[in-house]
Amino acid sequence: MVTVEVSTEKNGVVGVLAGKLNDIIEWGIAEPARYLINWGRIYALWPVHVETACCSVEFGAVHGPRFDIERFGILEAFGSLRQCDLLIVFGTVTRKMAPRLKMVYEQMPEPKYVIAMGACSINGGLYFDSYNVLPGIEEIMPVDVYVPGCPPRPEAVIQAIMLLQDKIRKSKVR
Amino acid sequence: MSTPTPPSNVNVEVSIKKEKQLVEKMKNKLKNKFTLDSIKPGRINVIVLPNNIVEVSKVAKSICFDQVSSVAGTDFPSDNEFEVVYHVACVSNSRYRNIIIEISTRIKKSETAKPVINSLYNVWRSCDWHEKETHEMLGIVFKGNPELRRVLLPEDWNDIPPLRKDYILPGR
Amino acid sequence: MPIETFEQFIKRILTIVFWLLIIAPMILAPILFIVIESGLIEFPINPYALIAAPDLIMPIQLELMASSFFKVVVFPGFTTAALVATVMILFERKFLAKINLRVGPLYAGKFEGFLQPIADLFKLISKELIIPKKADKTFFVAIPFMLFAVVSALLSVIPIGPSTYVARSPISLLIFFAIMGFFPIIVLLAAWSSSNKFSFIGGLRALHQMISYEIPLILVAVSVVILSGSLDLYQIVIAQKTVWFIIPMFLGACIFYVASLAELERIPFDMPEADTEIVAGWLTEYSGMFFGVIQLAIYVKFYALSALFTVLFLGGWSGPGILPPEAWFLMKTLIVMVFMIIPRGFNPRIRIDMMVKIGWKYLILISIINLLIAIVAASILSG
Amino acid sequence: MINLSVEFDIKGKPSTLSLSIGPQHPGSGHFRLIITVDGDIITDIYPDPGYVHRGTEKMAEYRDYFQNIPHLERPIIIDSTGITLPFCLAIEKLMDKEAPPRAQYLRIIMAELNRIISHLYWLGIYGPFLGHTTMFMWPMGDRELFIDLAEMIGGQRVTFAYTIPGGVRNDMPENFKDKALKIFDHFERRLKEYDDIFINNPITDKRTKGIGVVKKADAIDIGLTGPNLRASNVKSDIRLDEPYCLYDELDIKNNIPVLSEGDCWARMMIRRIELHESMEIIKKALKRIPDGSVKLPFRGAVRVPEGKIFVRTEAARGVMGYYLISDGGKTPYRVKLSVPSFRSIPGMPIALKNVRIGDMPPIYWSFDYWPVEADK
Repeated sequence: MVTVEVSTEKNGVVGVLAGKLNDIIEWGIAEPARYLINWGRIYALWPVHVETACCSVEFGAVHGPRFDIERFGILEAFGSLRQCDLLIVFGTVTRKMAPRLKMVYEQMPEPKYVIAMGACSINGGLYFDSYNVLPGIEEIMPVDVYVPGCPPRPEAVIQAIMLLQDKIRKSKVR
Repeated sequence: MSTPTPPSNVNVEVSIKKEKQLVEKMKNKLKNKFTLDSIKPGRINVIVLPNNIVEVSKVAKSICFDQVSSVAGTDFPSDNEFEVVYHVACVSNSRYRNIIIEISTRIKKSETAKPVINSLYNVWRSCDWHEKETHEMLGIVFKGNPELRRVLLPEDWNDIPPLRKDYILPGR
Repeated sequence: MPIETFEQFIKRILTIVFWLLIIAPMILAPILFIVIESGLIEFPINPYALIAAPDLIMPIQLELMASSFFKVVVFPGFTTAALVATVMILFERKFLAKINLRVGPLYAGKFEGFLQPIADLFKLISKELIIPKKADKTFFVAIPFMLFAVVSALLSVIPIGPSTYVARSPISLLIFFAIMGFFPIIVLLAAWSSSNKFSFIGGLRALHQMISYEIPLILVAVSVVILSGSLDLYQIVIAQKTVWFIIPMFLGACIFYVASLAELERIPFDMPEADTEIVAGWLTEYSGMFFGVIQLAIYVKFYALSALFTVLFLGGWSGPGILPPEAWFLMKTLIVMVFMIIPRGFNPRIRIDMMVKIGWKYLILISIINLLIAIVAASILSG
Repeated sequence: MINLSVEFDIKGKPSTLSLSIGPQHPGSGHFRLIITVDGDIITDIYPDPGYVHRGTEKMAEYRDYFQNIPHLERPIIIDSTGITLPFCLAIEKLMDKEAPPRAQYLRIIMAELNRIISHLYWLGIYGPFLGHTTMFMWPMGDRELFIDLAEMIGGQRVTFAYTIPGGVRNDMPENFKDKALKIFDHFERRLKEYDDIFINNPITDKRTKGIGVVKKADAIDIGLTGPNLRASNVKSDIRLDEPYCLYDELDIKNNIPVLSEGDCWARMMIRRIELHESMEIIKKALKRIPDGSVKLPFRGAVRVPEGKIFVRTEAARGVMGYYLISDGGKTPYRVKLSVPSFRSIPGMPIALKNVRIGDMPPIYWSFDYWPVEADK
């Protein structure tokens, strides 16, 4: 968020001082700001409502009272994708769905995260030899967390969310 | 049919009484436009020529078979033929609800032309989407179906229809 | 050194504050000395005296608090309303979760997820702002700020305490409704400038809804005016010294409640934002902080209408003297807001034609009956 | 290889507005409806399925009969017994074998449990489609109880692969009956709360009654099945008409609801009543279940004699039919699924004609259309 570019190429006292100043700003402003922004992102992951296959059943269960993913700040099926930042790919992506899914991904605002849920979205899973199924979604979008299972249990989905939170916590802020 | 002991011959004779009556009814109306393949409890399998299928199905509809359960197309490369089976159930008449009449027909394959068969859309509206699917999956053209469009395959599919036996799965 | 846990973050902040406290006197004190001694700037009070005698600061603070800027921006103005709205957002989520037999936000903030709205805020601030290619950019960008401004104006006429108000006018009720008339236009502009089909349908729905429900709202307010004999919200509160108007005009209060639910686009009247029908209605194309500002403005409007309900029917700030009047006012407003949230737990959404029918056919009729009741009650109350 | 630049043109006429509902839309599943609206009234509906077409029928020809069971239940994992049971019945009939009676009863119990799980999921989505968030959470929560029950028998949350040719995979645990009856008692009370909060809510009544009507003649003509057909006043249920799995011993004549309205409300109420009736059927089955083995001793790959057979059962969404052709080999020659969801697609243009946009989600979902199943 806050980046101050102070040239450190100069030699001598000026260069050293500028480098120190940079370090202090990094230590005192940039780093707490990064933590704060990331903390906000961690607990406000709003998922896009795009269902690609049958794993959405288990994602419905994750929203339910027993697993209640809203504890992590994840809203249930949210309206417009313009306000979302988490794309969970629920299983099989077919050749008809792939362009649409890519379009959905492109329409989301940065920063956006992708969870590939289910074996089918990882490498085709049970449908490895099908004529209409993509062998995994990484060829159309970058993936942050993979959740294996067919379908994954809700606990696995929650673990994936926690892994994603860990990843965001350590990531740089753009 | 669901008794735990295997049914004896006498039981079978009794349980297919209704089915035999139905076949008699159809025979009276259609003479020899269809051949009876088999009668099992609840299943009547008739084989018709592609030209007679509309006529046979109209008669079947007139004796209360009013809903198409499925339209199954199968590729038989060994016979160089396609088989299309209409599974027609009876819904409105509770007497015949346990019976399904299977109207099956065979179309010859040819190298040049697409296989064509008369659509039964005008007899049973319920076969509309099943015919669309069969058209898409096997390339059989149903003449008379109002909208034979692509339903399941992607828009840019330009391979041969996937359920034909000479289509080999890319993953295999 | 990267910060990874909350404890580390607090430690870092404390360290920064510590160093600032050490460094600041070392740098600032000499500068201050030079500035004061050189006499370049005239101070009304000697800054040294301020440090020595803190009670001298009080008049300055009071003067600041009496300034209209402070009133508009901080106390009874926008910041207070935004704070109440933030609390309500959190409360709504927790409350709905409890109705749904869930826990609701839990991990943002160590205790029961009480920092959830703050987390949402930080996220929305750092989110990319997307302006669609075909959108009317000027209006698209201006809408959040327009809503913000209108909502702040709405707050200015509501008296929170006997001496705590931004502006007092003999026709403040009228002003309130005049400002509220901006909302349909802004919503329609937002919908149109997004150039999205779903936005447009949502905007038209919002227009229908707001226009048809403003009439019963105003008719009920008119009956309150008949009872109190004044268009001034301050006078209306004073007139409720003996009896709160909710008692003679329970019917009116009910209409006001229903109509403000519709005005606020809350379930069962949330057709303009019905997500399963038209994605997010007129909010569809708004992303990032635009969305955040609009949401905040909507919730502040929620607060403003609840505050108006408190003023019109619940006797404003009046209450036993154990608490300051402002506290009574905020408490009543919060209770009204809770009552407005409750229907969301157990009601489906109604359809647009049903909504229009209810608005034009029944609510207006009942509010005219309520007007008659008000006339009768006014004659009884005045003796 | 995969073309990512397909153009999504939607046809439109002047003075009307075309809306693409799906595949990314909160009110659609993996499915697209292109609707043309004139003002607020829908004038034209163009269903566009196929977003989850995975080639199940083709791939079934490459897998042997046992491998096909987990494979074939994927199209509808919320009703997995419903879709695998007819396949197993078809294999058994072609081999001329019968599963032991205890296995038959276990299949009934599992099928009905799955019906409840599926209907609860349906109810859970129906709530938010009408804007009722609580009605999403409550059925989702209570569904977990039935998933627990199914997990006790099947060992998995949703994909049990429980029925196999010649019986079922394993017996039920001893404490199943007590736990089941306890949960049923609890759920009966919950159902009353559902009634209070949603089903009998005056707004739900107003929104669902009289819209999306499919008349009896239409319903038969276009081929609706299952609850959708029973909501249009046709008492057609395979459990009754052509009893399989010893359903005929249970006397379920009174457990099959029929309503005559044919509208959105009737389709909702049918499923609401079936939730109750399925529990009654399970109770009856639990009372009568005999002792004995639960599967025939099959080992290794099954070889099914040559033949053709069409088997149908009543799954949660309606008639689940399998047309199985075997050529005597290890793998089936042709498996044709006749799934109920696919048959409810033509119902949508009829029910959605001349309704308002706001009624589109509840009518669409009242058919309990499950796109994955329809696309196969």
